[in-house]
Amino acid sequence: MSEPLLSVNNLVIQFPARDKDKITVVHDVSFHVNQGEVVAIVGESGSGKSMTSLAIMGLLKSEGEVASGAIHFQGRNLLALPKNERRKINGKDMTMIFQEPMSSLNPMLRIKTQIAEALKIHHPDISKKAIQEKSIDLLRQVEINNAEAVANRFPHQLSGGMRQRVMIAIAIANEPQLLIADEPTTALDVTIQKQILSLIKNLNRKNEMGVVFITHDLSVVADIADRVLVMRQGKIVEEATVFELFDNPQHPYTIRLLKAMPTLETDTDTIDSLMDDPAQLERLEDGPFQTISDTHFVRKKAGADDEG
Amino acid sequence: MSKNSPITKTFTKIRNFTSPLGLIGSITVTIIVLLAIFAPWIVPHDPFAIDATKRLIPPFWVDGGSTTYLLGTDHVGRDILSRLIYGGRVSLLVGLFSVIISGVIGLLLGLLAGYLGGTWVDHVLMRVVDAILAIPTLLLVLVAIVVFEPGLITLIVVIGLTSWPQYTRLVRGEVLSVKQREFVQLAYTLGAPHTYLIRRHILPNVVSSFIVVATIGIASAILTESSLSFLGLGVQPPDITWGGMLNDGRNYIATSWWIATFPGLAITITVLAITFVGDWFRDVLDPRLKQGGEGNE
Amino acid sequence: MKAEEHLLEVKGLRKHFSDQKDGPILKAVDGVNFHVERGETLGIVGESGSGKSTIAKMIMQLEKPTEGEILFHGKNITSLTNAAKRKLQIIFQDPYGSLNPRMKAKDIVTEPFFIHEKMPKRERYEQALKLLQEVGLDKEHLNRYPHQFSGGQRQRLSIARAIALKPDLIVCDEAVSALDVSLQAQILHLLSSLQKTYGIAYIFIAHGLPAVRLISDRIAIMYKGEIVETGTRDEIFENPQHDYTKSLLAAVPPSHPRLREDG
Amino acid sequence: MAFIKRSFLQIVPTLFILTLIVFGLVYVAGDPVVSMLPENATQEDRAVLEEALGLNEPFYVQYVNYIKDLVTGNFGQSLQYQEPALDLVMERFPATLVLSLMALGVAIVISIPLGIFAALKRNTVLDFLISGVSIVGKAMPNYWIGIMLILFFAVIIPIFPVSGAESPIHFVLPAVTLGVALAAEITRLIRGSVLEVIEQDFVQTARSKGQKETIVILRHVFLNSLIPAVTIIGLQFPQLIGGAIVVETVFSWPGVGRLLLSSIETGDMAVVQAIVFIIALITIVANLLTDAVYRILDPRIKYK
Repeated sequence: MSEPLLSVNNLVIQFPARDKDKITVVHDVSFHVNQGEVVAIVGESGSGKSMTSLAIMGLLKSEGEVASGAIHFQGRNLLALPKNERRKINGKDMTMIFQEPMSSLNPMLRIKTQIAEALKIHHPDISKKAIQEKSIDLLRQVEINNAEAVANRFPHQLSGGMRQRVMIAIAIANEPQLLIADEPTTALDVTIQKQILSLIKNLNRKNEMGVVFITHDLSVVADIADRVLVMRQGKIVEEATVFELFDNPQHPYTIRLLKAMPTLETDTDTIDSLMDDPAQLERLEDGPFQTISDTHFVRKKAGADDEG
Repeated sequence: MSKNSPITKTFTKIRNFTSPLGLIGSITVTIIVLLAIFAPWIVPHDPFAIDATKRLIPPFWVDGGSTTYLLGTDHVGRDILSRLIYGGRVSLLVGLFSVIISGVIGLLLGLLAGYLGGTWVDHVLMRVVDAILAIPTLLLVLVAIVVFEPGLITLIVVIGLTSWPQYTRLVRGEVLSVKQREFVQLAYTLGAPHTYLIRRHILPNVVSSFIVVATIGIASAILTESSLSFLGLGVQPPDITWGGMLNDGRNYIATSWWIATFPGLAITITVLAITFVGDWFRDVLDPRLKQGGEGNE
Repeated sequence: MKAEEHLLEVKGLRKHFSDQKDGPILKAVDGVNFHVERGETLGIVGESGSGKSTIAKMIMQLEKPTEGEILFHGKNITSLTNAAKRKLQIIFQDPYGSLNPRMKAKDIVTEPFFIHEKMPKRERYEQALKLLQEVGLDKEHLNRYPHQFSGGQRQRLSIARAIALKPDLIVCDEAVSALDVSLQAQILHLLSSLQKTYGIAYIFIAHGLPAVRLISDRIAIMYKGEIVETGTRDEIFENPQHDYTKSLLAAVPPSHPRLREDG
Repeated sequence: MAFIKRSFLQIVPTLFILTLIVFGLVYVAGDPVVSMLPENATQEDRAVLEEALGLNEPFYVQYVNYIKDLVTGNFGQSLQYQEPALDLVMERFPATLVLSLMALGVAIVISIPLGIFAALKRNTVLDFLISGVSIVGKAMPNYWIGIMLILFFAVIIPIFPVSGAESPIHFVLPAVTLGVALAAEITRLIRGSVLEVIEQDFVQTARSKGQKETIVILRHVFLNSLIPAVTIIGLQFPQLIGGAIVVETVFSWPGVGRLLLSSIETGDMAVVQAIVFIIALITIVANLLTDAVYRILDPRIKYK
């Protein structure tokens, strides 16, 4: 098998705390993404999924730091690259879109300026005319009809769904190999969510673009992912293909998430059974990984007191 | 010692509530207040005593200085240290009492304007606030001094009556935002009377930022007072003020730098210390920093 | 049918906003009729800007309707006495914003009692404890401030306060939308068990169909200020009539990868 | 157009209240007649003069007359100089305005880079140093700063003149003196707003595009953090002019400050009124300008 597009090995991310001990928010996380593959990272708030994605992009905010581990992208160790080498990868080979389309565009600049910025950084010699044509073309690619008009607007003049499309247009400006999408549809209405998801799916297929899709919503996972990582309290507790995960979930936490997933099929009388003892979950101990199949791994309580 | 012993707990509480600057600030303020209160018993020399033979003696560490007059003497031979200690009295009195006046007015009008936000009462009040804020505080005080004789009481009343608009503006803004919060709306849907809403929900959520700003307001009032005294329009001699001492010293700056330097330092230190205390209040009064953080599910 | 037969009835409700005097008019709610019966749950579903929250505010008299009337127990809500108002409660989306950060849990949940009358300390304590236990909290939580609770616990606190006066109707305005999915399920469960115990009716306002489906007996679909379709749960989910309802249903992501549209 | 209309609607009532305050103070201040008449004047002389000046009219009539005069630019006659008050003030006002604007310039030039720098180096020694200096800068009385600057730069190392306004070098010490407090304020503000903006998603977006950090800061962070700074500059402008009055006395600056003080001492109310009114007017204009700059900077307002 060829080398994966992205591989993350034993990643540990820490934050300094008020006391001298550092808080570890991501524990020993390893996974990979192949070319053209959609890998979803699922977890609830505070599970470390966003931290992981920011670490891959090299965008951890000032205090957070990668304490150990390695991130390889296209065969290069990102953590070992000097800053300006690292920067050349961002926006060109790997890009990111965020949860809040309201705040992820600069409110003071026109849409066209923000798209042009993405183009100019990696093609400093590009002509004005080329930028203009390419920008319009990108907006059309993300299915914006009146592209010329939208290009001249400011972000606050667009709806949430439109802004997220613009974000995607910026992200794909230089035809990246990897797109990291951090809850890109959480802030959107369902009908808009559907459009954005299908847009990402199309781009994934058309451009063979790898996608890391971060979400708390398993039904979105069911819609878009090839493989799934379930994260809880900074650890990956289960890794599987999307079918394996939905057909044969192993970790109690995964099972619980699946059960709690609000869907159109859930038997409405089962609302009572959704109520399990929250304390029970607190007691779950995560053991070492067990292999269920070639593509399915789960951390399960094996012995008594493995993890700290 | 066990982790839960009351002493440890108290100690942790103090530690959590104390920033180094807050501690320095409150200690300094305490010292200044004590010095001002006990000034007649503390001062090494009579601060009013003029002695032509002891003119312009420099501080003790400078050539010609003596340890009798630690910070030297002024142009008529009065002991600078003693005068500094006395000068604090005026500054603190003016600072404290003028803020009590302006704070009470500002808080009440702010509550009124905010609670009646959008009505004509609010509009009229805010236009008045705008108009007063369009005139520099110092200028307003200066003009008012023309009307009333300069003096301690005048200064307190005039500074108090001219500096309330900033509190009104602040409190109004806070009230407007708290009023939008859902817990106020909830109490409203329960038919809570206005007095209840203000007393129980609005005031407690407004008062902490008000206290912070009012504390720092004491510092601004002290600065205004000292400017007026410096211009000769504040508390009149023979009463001692830091601003007045500075005014005495400015003509001797080329030869006797200490006369103007020490009162300025005294003002700066006092204002700084009060500012630190105000900033510290900001942290102490935030309920989110009280008793531990997030709970668990 | 007599008017009293409905617990709550909304007739021809309109709310129009405009920024300036001659500015464009935003029709947030534009001619809405519905009713709620005792002990039932009416789900109101709509996307952002559909006007669903404005309806909640008008029911609670936090906004004045431009037109139309709201009857509670057959009486216009504007004429309700304080005692009657107590039977109508609301739970908001953001549990943090709806709890006074400077009040302790015990004071928050018993606030509905002491707004109008004094309550002995001891009785208040007992009432508070009873309410907290009812929503799955405990004695240790009595003296905590809102920031010391987690998101799910805060929403429990809001629920405890809402049920304090044994209301007939609680408006749940996106009450679970801000919570993680597993917490959503817990809160939904709590709401439905309280309904069974006390026969409370709910108006459950949400933007997501799945959550509404779990708890509602009847569902109204809102779009641009109007109710485009009302029906029992099964009618809406099994046999949707309006195009917008259909597109909402189609937009719900699949519950299993097998059900993907593109296979 | 709507903007102009709205501003107008705000200014008119503000001006109205302003005239009430100024006139009210003068009214309370009492009788200018006493100081206008010779000491041996009789009761009749007094009445005649009061009649001539309209001082025996009720408050509101006097007020209306006052407003009429104001509208025609008549602030009355200075007792001290026997000249129209407005002329006296306008003669000296430019110097005060220049001093204030210079101080504003000094403050902006110093504070913006320092504020950004402190935010970027948050919690380092440099940050503490900058933040510390700015806190102290706000705590020092400006006239004391002036005296200390004179001590250091005119007495100990004589490189700057201590008084007058003849050449650009005369501007240095007064402008710095007056600018320090504002610089301290803006530094703190810029630091805070940069820290806030830098946490926002669009900054991360810029970085995820692969943009150079310096450009991220200048183009995305700085521009957005300027907006609150502009507001505070507008709000602080009256305090700046107020400070100028004191600083002028320290440096014998030929502005409106000394005129004001001498008028206060001699009870020359016409001049005092004219000064207050002009300064308030300037403040209102400054606030309007701030509002306009704000609009130019922030497209969210412009395109509403």
